Amino acid sequence: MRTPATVKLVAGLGPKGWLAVAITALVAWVLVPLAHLMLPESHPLHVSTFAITLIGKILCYAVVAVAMDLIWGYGGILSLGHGLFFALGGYSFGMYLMRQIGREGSYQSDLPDFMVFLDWKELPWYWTGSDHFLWALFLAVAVPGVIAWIFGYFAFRSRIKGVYFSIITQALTYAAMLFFFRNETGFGGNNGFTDFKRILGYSITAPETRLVLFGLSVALLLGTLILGRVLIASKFGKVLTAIRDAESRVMFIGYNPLHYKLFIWTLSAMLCGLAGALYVPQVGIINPSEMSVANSIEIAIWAAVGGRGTLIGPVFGAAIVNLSKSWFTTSFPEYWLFFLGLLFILVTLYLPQGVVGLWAKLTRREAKAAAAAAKAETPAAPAPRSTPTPAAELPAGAAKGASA
Amino acid sequence: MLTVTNLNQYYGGSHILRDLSFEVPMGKVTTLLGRNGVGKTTLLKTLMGLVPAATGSIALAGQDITKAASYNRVRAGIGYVPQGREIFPRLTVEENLQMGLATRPASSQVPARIFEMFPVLKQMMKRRGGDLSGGQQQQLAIGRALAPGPTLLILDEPTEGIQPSIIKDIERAIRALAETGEMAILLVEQYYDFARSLADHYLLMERGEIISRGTGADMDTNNVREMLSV
Amino acid sequence: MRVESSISRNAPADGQTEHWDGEASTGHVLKPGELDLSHNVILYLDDITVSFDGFRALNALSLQIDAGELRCIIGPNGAGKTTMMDVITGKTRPDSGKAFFGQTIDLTRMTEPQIAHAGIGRKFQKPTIFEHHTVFENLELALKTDKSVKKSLFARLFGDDLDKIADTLKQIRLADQADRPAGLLSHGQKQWLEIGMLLVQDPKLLLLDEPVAGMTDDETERTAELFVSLKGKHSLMVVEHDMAFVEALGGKVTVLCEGSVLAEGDLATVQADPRVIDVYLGR
Amino acid sequence: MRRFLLSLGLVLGLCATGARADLDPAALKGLASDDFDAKQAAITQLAATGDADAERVLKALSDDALAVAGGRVVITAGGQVLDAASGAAIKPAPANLESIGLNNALRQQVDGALAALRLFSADRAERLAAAKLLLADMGDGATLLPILDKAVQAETDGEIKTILAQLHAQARLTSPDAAVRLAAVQALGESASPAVKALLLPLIEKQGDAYLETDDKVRYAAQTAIKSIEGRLAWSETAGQIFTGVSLGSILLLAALGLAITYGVMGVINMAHGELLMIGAYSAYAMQTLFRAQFPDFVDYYLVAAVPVAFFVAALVGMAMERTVIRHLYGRPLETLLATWGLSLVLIQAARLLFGAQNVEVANPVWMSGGVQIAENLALPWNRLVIVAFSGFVLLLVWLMMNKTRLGMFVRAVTQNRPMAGCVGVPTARIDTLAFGIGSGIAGLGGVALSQIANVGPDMGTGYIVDSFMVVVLGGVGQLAGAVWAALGLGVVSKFLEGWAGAVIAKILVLVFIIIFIQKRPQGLFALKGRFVEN
Amino acid sequence: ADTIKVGILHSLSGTMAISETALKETALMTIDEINAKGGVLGKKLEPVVVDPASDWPKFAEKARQLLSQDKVAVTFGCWTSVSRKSVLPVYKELNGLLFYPVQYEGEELEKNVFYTGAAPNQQAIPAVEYLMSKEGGSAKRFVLLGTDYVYPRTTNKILRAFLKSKGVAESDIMEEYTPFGHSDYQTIIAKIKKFAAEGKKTAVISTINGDSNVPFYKELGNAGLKAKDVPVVAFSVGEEELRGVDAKPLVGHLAAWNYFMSVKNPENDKFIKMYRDWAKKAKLPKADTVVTNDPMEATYVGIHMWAQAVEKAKSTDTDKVIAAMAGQTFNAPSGFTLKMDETNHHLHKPVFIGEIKADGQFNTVWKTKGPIRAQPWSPFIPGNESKQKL
Ligand SMILES: Nc1ncnc2c1ncn2[C@@H]1O[C@H](COP(=O)(O)OP(=O)(O)OP(=O)(O)O)[C@@H](O)[C@H]1O
Ligand SMILES: Nc1ncnc2c1ncn2[C@@H]1O[C@H](COP(=O)(O)OP(=O)(O)OP(=O)(O)O)[C@@H](O)[C@H]1O
Ligand SMILES: NC(N)=O
Ligand SMILES: [Mg+2]
Ligand SMILES: [Mg+2]
Repeated sequence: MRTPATVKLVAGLGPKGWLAVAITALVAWVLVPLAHLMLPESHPLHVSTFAITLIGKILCYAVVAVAMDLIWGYGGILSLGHGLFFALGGYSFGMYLMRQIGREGSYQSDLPDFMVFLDWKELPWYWTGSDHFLWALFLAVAVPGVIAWIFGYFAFRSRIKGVYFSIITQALTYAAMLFFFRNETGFGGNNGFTDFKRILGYSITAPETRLVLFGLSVALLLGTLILGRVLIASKFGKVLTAIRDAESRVMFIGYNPLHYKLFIWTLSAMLCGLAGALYVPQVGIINPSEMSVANSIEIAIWAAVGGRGTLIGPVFGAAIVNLSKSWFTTSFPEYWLFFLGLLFILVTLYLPQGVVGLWAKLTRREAKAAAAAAKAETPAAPAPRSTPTPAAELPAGAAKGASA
Repeated sequence: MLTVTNLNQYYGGSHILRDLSFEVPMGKVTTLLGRNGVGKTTLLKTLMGLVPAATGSIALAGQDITKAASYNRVRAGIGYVPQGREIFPRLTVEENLQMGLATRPASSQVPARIFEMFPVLKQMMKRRGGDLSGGQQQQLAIGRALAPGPTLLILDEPTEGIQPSIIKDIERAIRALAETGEMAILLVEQYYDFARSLADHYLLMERGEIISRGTGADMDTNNVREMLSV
Repeated sequence: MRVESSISRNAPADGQTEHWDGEASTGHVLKPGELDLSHNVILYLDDITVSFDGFRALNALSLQIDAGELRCIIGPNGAGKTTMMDVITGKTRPDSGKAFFGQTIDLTRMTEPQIAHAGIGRKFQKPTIFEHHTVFENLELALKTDKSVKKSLFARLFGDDLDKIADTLKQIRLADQADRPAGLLSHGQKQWLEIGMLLVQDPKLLLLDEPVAGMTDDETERTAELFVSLKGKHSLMVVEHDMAFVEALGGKVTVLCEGSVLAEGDLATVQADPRVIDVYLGR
Repeated sequence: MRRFLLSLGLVLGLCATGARADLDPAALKGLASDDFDAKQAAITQLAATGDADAERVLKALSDDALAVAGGRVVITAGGQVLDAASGAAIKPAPANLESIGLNNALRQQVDGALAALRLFSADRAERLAAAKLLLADMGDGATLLPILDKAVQAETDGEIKTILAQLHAQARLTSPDAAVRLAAVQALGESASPAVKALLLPLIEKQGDAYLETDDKVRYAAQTAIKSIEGRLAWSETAGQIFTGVSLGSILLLAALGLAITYGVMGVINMAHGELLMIGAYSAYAMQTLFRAQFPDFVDYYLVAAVPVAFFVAALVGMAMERTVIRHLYGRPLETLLATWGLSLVLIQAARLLFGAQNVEVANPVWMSGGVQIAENLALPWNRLVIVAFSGFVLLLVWLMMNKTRLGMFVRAVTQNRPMAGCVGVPTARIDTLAFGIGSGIAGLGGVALSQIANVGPDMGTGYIVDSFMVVVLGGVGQLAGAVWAALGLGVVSKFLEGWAGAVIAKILVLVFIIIFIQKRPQGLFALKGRFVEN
Repeated sequence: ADTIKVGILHSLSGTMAISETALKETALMTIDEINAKGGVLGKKLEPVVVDPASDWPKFAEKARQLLSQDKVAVTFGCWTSVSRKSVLPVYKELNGLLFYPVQYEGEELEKNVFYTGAAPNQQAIPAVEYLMSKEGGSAKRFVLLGTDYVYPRTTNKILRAFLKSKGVAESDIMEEYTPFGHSDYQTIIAKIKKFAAEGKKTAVISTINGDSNVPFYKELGNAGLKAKDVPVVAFSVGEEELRGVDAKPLVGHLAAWNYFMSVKNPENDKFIKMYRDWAKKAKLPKADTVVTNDPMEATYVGIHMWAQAVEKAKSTDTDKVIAAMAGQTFNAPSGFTLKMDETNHHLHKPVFIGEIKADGQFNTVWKTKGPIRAQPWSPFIPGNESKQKL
């Protein structure tokens, strides 16, 4: 019973986990392509382009949600800036896609249309190398990573916590959005990048390209989940949750929370960047509204709806929220905000552990044998509480959702 | 004054209080002893309504309060000194004491005897409760509970962190309060000598059950000290 | 003057202290050999003053603790005992005065984790443990190891460590609770767990703020035994109001009052001191 | 050219004392023409007659009361229709009135003409208004000079005379006589008006290599005059900048004060705060609608009624939110963020269904329109002044409530340690509801203020939520004084930066500034100090 | 199928709902009108309403859904340029048909899109010409004031070039942008005041978007800047926007559009009445005060023209309808017969300039003699000369 903290990958995931990974991979990489390409449109099992792009998009969101959960659910740090990292990844890769348009834009120029139109004579320095796929991919990880690192370094060093951290990440995102809105910034103003044509020379609308992008999204999500699992099972994960629960205590036993937070924060941002890079070619547009405050809040909501402090929860959360949004906006265009709003309210009220918590509850009920242990895991609020400042309450609040 | 009958309490799956029945008589000090984790604090929280009783009943002066909200129990005359002080950290000492008078009319004053008992509170009226030292906070917590003049005073390890001279003061004060005959006192204590010297009655708890009870004088003969140390 | 220069070499200058980066300076400050106990003094407080809005919680306090010593600190509520520990652990910066760990390490210039790393462990007046981790994990986290991110990613527990944790669990009598979340322990159990966390950390100097508060007499005795057994290998500074406990510990006793030392000596002497009786023990 | 004709006409008209000319029907017809030039000519011609009939027609034109009915130009006045030429009522009132419109250019012409005519009015107020109007926009001075000569002499009132003197000086600036120009420039040097500066500027301008003003003395005098005017302007400009900052700050404060209670004190990360502002603003709208329908005479006081109504409506909504949702989330602050975000979506959509997706119209009451003229180039708008005062009032209210009442103490106690507050006898549930209600009510008051300067629409709240949190956090959570300083600071800094770098960059810089500032003071401006903060 | 599906892609929630909901209603009303007359090709039109929620990627998602799942024959939708840019690739990929009803910045011409709103030369340029005319007050200095996004930026770029061509000096042009949702115009108004005080007659050309207009005009009024001193001409302020404003401080300020609700002609009377009836029937909030505006008219015209083109092509096939659209005409509520250009997918439209009245309506002070042809590629942008058709 004495399972030491270990990074053994295989053990970390367990046989069930690996089975799930294998099945997902099989579905995504074999069955979906077959159903999309081989079956006629009229066939009931045909997977439409619409479905593939929609699911592909949601997969990218799911990666972001998991990344958010790593920092929030496990680290107790609520970032309202993940939309920024996502968008930065998207923009980095979008630059490449813009360059791939070549001379097929409206103005038949080597420069992207918006630059021609603004009388730019040459690419600004930060577009250097944007025609190289690998460089773009590198940027998609590096730009969010570096920005997150710098921001995180100063913020964590100053011990900015809780709501303060959330609010300044919000400020950061908001500032970035305004900055990207400007035409002079060199990223297409509020229209951003769109009208992509090719990726690595392949038409972006070709079914094969879409399938590859879809497959990559699945791969990224699986990779993120496995990485997350490994991290959380390691001692690092325990230190992280310990920081979430009692940071000063962690300091007194000799850990420097700065490095732990910074590591997970930067990693989380880089994962968002990758997700953004995959998202852009699939939806065909990237613009500053991805950095809006509401978007970042929504990312947090995906994690919460799914279940914080679990890895699979955010995946469900992202899927449930986005699919229901897609469905509601078609079926009840006038009322969908009510449904969505109520969904958020009800989940927080009745499913503090998210849908995964609900599921766990249900299965637990079935397996009554484990009842005692299971109940012990959800302690009643320790009675007289004395954490006065809301700031101090934040990690405690986050902790409630955690059942690592 | 307080009558507890067949009280049961659970935390999740574990049975913390098992069929407790006892009384706390008026004008007497009843001490509750027991090792760490036997459920003393849980019992007091149940009495205060901080955790709901699973089964059983609690009555104060003949009135059933099993389902009453905490603040109604306080209105009914209970004063509570919790384990861990639980003062309001960002209120001043003065405001903390006024909070003790929450059930009294707005114009009520903090009784002078509280400052006699704990002079440090008078000196630190304007300091915020959270800035006080541990022992000072404990004194504040006791003062706060005494301020409205409760008929049942519940104290959870009140001597924790308090300097010896003040413990002696507290001891004298509790004695005096009981002797007025207008207050029943339920004292949870680990400090045997203190408990012994105050107890009119004692209750000894072990894993959620009362395994021994009697008058204070019986404590030594009943080997309470030994039972506490097993 | 030579001392001065060695201070600045060993303790990073202010600017660097701000952004302590564990690995780099750990190697520097914390190599076991670096704690200079050449004068057999592990802690040296000199003329420390701390005030809060004009109120002097510590008033020109000077104190010295020898290596391997078990020192008891007593004193009235509000005398400044906890504040003194805050100063030693870097939580509160003194307005003036010096605090040295060994001969060379200037505590007033270090951050909390640096100080912890240097070998000072602390138990708070109110137990703080990781409530969502199991008892075992609490100890595991506290274990004396390399605490860098890199190591934590690939860390494994080996036989020695497991033994050490198992021993400690027995010592603190929580062996049967090892897999329960620590948040579910009773107050007394949490106290024990916190002591256990300190022990596995293996600090040079232990600061214990009212460690037996809320313990039964029996447990108090055991705690005393434990501390006495640690004496020599570690230095301990214990704050308590329980005279029986202080007596059981048997070390030198310092009485603090109004932020400075009122009396010092063995317990009997101190207890006989009328000033101590006046302000602290009562008649 | 237009001015020239107009003024010439006036002069002629004024000079033809006693000789009462009938209104020319052709000129009246011209007014009804679709052709701009014809209309203009007609106005000029009417003005030239310079008599009361002409004035009546011009006034009607300016008031949009002139119309054509079956080829005849008429004046509509309070249900009556008068013949424009004679001023006699036409009975029966003709149908199919077609209103004669003006555009800006013509309106200016008409106003100028009317003002010139009214310089000789018997009514002091009318003369003063006319003089002021001409001062603001005199047009070509040279042609106005003869009239001004006369008017200055005729005028007895000191204040009007001062203005006329300035006008007179302005008019003489274009005099061919250098000495006259010099005197005029020197007289104008005393002014603090940007308009005067604009008049002087051409005197120091170059055309090609040569100066427009040939006389050196005049030019130097102009130079000095401009300098001294600029000096005076600079002062009021700075004052204006500070006022705009304070005004923005007071709005930020009003938007944030409610949040300072619900979030700052109670710890509820209330993302629906913006919607409470929205509810307050819609309450103002509802009161306006009610007053318009029921008490049209008191319509200007709808705002006074809106203040308590908004407070109570927002408080009720807040209390309902607390009872149904937030109550279950104490101690889980980040969950409140999610649930209240959901609430905000519901509230926005509800407003959209109830009032429509479009903004609704909320008018400033008359007493809040316009402004006080502090200096020539500094007018402080009444609505902003009122809002600054109002924010002070609300602030005082909140402060008293939190610090001087037992309720405030209970609220603070409950939020610091809810179970223990129950254990000293505080009905915590009721206090929570009440406190949240008060916080929401305060937000409602903020909404009333916002309705006076910004949009009232379903999403209006979303625009304030970020700023509100910035204010509360920057000030230090739970610190009222901090919120005040943060709001004012942000206001002034924003406005200062905006003047210097433009609104977009200013906004970015302010956000960056906040980020950096919080690094330095992680707990905000007014950080809570003390040992309990860490634990 | 026995119906023809028609997509309606307007935001009903989020920031753009304020403008776009009315277009959805107009589209539904027009479809109702056409159905009442027997539909198109003998089939009823079936509207498919979706809500892209002011979320640009969602526009693309919904567009794809409309085209590939619902198989709509045509879509009427979008308001912001970015939403149009977002759906464009989808329409191109799936060869769909989109009618875009809002005035925009031009610099675009797509086979799959018909633009029924104004190009810059059908709105901005005439407005500035008017301001410079004697009648418009002979403005000599210009403040180009906008919200910081592509439509204002582009429009102002074109206007700058235009003003330059008219001999206006750089120093007589001031350009200012505010972020979206900006609500504090004190500083900018002070700047305008200062700028206006420094010389000749000044006019403000406002491309301020949506919500920011109210605070802008309120501030303008309170700062004492009157329309006759410094007129403001706006390109994004119409009847619908004015409904949410106390119009008193705005009186005399200008707007340029291709349609005003106040124009008097039988087509317009019919249009207004139809919409009022529709509002009552659909129980729209405050149905008794609904107004019509330019994008609504453009929507109305677009749907009718599409229906005519389908009848002409005898098919809803995209390519056939595109071919049939060329040269379609329609008697529009603006009082003119509008024609779809043979080559550039834009309407020939008349231009009206109106002064705002206290009741929120416009008093037309100037209008073109007839419809003018759109120049989606502005000649004032270098390199555009050759590109005036698809
Ligand atoms: N919130 C909780 N959830 C689950 N179990 C709890 C909780 N609080 C306490 N317990 C458990 O209940 C038991 C009784 O705890 P309680 O605090 O009542 O003990 P106690 O007798 O007061 O001990 P001490 O003397 O140490 O204060 C302990 O075993 C503890 O682990
Ligand atoms: N942040 C602060 N602000 C104001 N006063 C403070 C602050 N911190 C400590 N004090 C005061 O300093 C004095 C010393 O407190 P300290 O906690 O060190 O006492 P102590 O000796 O540990 O007492 P105890 O035995 O009761 O734990 C007390 O009077 C306390 O009220
Ligand atoms: N196209 C516009 N007006 O955004
Ligand atoms: Mg206890
Ligand atoms: Mg202490």
